[in-house]
Amino acid sequence: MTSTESRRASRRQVLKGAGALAAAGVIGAPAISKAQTGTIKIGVPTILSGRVAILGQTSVGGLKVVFDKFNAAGGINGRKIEMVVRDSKGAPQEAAKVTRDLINNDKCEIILDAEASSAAFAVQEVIREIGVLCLHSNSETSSLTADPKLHVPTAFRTARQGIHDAIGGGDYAAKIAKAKGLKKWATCSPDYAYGRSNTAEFMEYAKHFDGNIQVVEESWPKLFQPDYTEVVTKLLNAKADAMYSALWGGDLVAFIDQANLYGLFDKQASFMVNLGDYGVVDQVKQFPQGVYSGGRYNRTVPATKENEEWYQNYVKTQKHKPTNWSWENAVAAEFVVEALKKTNGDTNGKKMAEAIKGMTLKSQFGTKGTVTMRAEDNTLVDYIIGYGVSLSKEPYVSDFQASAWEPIFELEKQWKKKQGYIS
Amino acid sequence: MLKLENLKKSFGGVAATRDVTLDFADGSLSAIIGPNGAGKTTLFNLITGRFPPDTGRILLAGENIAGLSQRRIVRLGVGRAFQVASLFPTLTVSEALAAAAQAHQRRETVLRSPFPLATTTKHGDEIMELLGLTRVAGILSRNLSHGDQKLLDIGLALALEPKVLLLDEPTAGMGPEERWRMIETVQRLWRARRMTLIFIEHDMDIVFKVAQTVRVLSYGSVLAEGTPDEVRTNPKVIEAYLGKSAHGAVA
Amino acid sequence: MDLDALLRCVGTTSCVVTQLTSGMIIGMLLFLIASGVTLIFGVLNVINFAHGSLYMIGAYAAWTFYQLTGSYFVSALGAAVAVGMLGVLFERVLMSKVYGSNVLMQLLVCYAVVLISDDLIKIIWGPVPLSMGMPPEFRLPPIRFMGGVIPPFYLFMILAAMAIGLLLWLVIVRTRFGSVVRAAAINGPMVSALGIRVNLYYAAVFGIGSALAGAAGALAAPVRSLTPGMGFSILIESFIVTVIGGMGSIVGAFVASIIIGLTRSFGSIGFPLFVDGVMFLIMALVLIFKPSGLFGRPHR
Amino acid sequence: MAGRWRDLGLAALGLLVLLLVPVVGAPPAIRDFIMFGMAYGLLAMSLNLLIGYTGLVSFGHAMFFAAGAYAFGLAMQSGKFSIPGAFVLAMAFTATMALIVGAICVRLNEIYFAFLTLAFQMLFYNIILGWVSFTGGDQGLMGGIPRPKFLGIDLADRTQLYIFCSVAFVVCIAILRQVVTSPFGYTLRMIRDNQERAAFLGINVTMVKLACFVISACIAGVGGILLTLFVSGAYPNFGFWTTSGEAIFMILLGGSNVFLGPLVGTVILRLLNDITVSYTSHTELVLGIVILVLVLGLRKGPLDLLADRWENRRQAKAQAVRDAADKDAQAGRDA
Repeated sequence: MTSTESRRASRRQVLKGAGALAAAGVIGAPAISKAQTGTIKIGVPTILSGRVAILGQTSVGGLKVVFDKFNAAGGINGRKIEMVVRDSKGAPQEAAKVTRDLINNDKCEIILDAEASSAAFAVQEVIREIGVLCLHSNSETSSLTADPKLHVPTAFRTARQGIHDAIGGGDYAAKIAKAKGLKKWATCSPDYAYGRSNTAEFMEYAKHFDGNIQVVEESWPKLFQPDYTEVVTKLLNAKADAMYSALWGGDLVAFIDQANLYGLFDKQASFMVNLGDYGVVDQVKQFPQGVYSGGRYNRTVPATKENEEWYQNYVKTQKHKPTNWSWENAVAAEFVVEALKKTNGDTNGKKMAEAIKGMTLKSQFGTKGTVTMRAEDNTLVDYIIGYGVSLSKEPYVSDFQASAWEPIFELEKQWKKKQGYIS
Repeated sequence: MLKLENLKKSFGGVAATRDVTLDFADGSLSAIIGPNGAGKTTLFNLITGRFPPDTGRILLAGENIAGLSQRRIVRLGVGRAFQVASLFPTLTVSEALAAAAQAHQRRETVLRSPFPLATTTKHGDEIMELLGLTRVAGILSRNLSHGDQKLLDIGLALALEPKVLLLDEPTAGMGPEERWRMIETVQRLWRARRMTLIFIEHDMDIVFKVAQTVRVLSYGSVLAEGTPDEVRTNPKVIEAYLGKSAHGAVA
Repeated sequence: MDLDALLRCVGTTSCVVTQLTSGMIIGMLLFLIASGVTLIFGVLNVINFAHGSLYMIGAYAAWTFYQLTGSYFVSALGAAVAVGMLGVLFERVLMSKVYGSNVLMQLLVCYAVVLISDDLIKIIWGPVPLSMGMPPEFRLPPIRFMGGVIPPFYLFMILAAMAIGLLLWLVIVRTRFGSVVRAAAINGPMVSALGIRVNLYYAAVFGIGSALAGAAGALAAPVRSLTPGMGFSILIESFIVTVIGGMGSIVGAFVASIIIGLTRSFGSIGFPLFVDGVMFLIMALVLIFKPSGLFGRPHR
Repeated sequence: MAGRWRDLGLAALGLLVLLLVPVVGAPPAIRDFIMFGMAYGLLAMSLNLLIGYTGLVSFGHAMFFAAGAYAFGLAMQSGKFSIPGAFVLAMAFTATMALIVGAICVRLNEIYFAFLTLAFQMLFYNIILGWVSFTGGDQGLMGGIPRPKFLGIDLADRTQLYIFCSVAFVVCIAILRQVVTSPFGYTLRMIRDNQERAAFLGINVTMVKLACFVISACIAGVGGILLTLFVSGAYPNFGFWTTSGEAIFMILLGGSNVFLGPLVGTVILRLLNDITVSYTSHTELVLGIVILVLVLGLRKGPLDLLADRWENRRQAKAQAVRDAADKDAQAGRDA
């Protein structure tokens, strides 16, 4: 008797609770946003759950550092910036929905899209329709900004772009290949759009700079594949002189750990564009020799006082080490702040876009101490990219060589022509 | 109406039906008896096409139906009720009968009109009337009493307007009084529908009182057949039953 | 498609040896996980969709124990025991509450557990992928055998998985515990009517199945990166294995694991882009032609 | 017949309410919520035709969701079709696919059916991922779905799109209602309850299951089209097994034995999702706990609980009628 009584009571409570929650969801949210007028709301759709939650965490960290400073300095015209971060779980349709909600329901005036590739394309479509300012801070897929069919006037990219990496990396790889006689190459990259295009482009430019290079083996493990043994043994059988890999994050750590067991790295030189990140390079326990890694984020690149200070400040305030995503988002946030200053706090998408288009920003992440938002295709240039030799301990990289941008611009133009993006 | 010729069926080398030949006249009411494991239910399964016989013919109105699919055989007019009532637990009695009737009328895939169709309702109502199920029309099949479940099971078979109706122990699991009521109902529907009705039964009193002819199966073959009186006095039958649990059964 | 490459590989012993062992490594870890799934299904008639999470927790537990003790063997054992106990808890507190209900309700409970454990892992260990690193005792150069290459740790991994599998099989086939479990698998209420407390056996079986997942996680920890959600990718593969081998059959899980392992290792050479497709194709074909699996008895 | 008119009336009323949403000036976020919910609602409702009404637990239903989405999206991006043309094409494609997959799957029972549908779904998913030149691989159909005007309707306008989706949604729900209340719908119930017996009543169980499979796939395909229009793209994870899983959860959270149960479940799950992402970054933890509380507290979908209560009351009445009749009969016999 009592047990049924109490169960019924608890059931009622549950139902009541659910009802209240539902009501809060529908009615409460706009009420909250009204209470907080006066702040400039910036919506951040990103990934906070699942395997790549680290992307969201370190992206938000990068944004926070900048906005906190901006707010501490009093904001603009008394208005401070408030970030509204939402988890899209990386699903494109959720990203689109979340972005629309951020704009329509939470009254966000600016979108900082910290999504990975395919979700960024979904966000792009929302921006096309609504026309607020959007900065894609994580998607490296070249076509997002390079393809004029995808162009959206108020959308920009502050992330590195695949084609830039490929040209710079190809140049670097060719130099090493010539010096060490690395002719036969193998590749090992994740089987999805980023991995495929990144690898194809890297090898294309490596061949461009050194005609002797040829690809003898390709392997395409699935994204988030737990075991790479069959890939490792396949690479072993290929007996190549060198290998290129666009694996990243935990996948890369697992691949290196597993390849180590077979002594794969003793047999070949390895070029891994995404090895340089904290969270990857400091996780690899048995460190292979002769590994060249692309520059992601490193406290010694550039080896300046500002960068070290930025790093220290980041770690102190965010309680974790910054990644490549952190600087990309920090740059995005800087652009927003600068643009707001220019428009005197007006967040209108068109006006903000006008301000950002072609803007050059003082930044420690730039090769010349500045980065520029290129006007012709709304993407970031002049940021530091390059390669170095990986180390197993701090600073994790030595002999870092930043790529020169002039040859990148030249070859990028040719590439665009070939893709039919420009005539 | 229904003729079985030299039916044989074995499962993994064990013969369940050995050379059974039987003839059921049109409109007859026959009982099949036999000790447990005599192959009575197997025989029903063969007739209804649940599995094909190894050899032999099953003639329904002169046409061989052996080896045809269960569904074809049903469509040709063989209906069946089960030892353990086989029902549709979440349908009410009237719904179940209407649904069975619509299957019989080949209207089971009609999408345009709402269920139940007027024609099938009438059909279902008649069956409920005949079997005394009208009083439970709105009850879900799973909530019926045991006896009503058995009746509904027969009702589902009747909805097919079968030429031959096979009832597998219609009185199984019932008390004495309920048994007689059940068997009266069976007799009534047999008279009303003028079909060939074959039932498996353990209660000898019932068998000898109701059936026109009785077939006795033992170890998969026909031990005896004839009128109740002939079978009752057949020494082979007595022996078969004495070997088992004759005392109560052939009293 | 590169069937020439496959033919060339099959033609050289070094390649065959290397790929065979690589297939065995993938297969044996899969077997440890799938045998837990199949055992639990066989006895409790429950599909444990949260099994991947137990594997993940096993890996994280091993990582932590390793940080604390510095001994790989202690941490592997500790992880298996810890996850086993967690499994018992999971069964008693949650799963046993939904035995009677709809299968889909069990699915929902498992889904909730997957979500919760993923987030808890993120809260406790952080979203950064962790790597345990190779324990020093296994930091040896790979063994060369008939021209092929076999890392010592993998040899240990294969043997350990096989030993655990054999032990499991012996327990099920040879002991009183095993015979009760087998009886319970066929007719739980009947066993319960004999005065045996079936519930305890159910909990034990769930615990053993979970411990297997935990052990698999611990064996994987030195070579696979630990991330929240790492149980996700392994789950589908272990279901493929379970279905191909036959739901409830441990021998079937063993054979199917090897089939999948070899498909992966040789497939990556012959048809690298369609390896996943081929695995699902095998599963589909088995289901079409022998739904109960290669070694399964038809489902009740 | 009365039931039919009542249903049509309710459908019209539902449509009216949906159409009133933009008129009364509801914020766009609510409209978005409804459109998203309608797309997933059709997925869940159509899946329940299989799970709830026919007893076929499919783990692979999202493949038809994706099939509709991709066929429609690709047709529109090709520039050769009008929206209605692409719609019809997408339906034809989804139906054909369902016919082939269904013909193989429906022969199997229970868990084997579930796993075979899962296998086909993953095959389809792998094809979408692998056929990059055609489907865009993991990037999906990017660059937006063009929406040329047709019959004066401009789906690029968010309000018109909302109206279009509402009408399509209500029509689909009406079709589903028609199916489950028709003789065919009762044949499905017979198969769910006791397929052996259904076969013994002369029903071609395999063909009926297949027909049901195709109908339900087509409705799921419409859901996929709605989602494609909403996000202006189609992505492989529309057809991933987690999407099928989500649809199953929607059914369970609402109730599988009540016609609109899955729709209620969709609203519950979407609300849960939207609320958790708005208020916490630990979405999984909160969602997981809420599901546990719901499942262990209620053991059934909320609507199923209500339906059970209602059914029990009705049964009690019916049993009272029987008991009275039996008493009379007994009295008759005694006398």
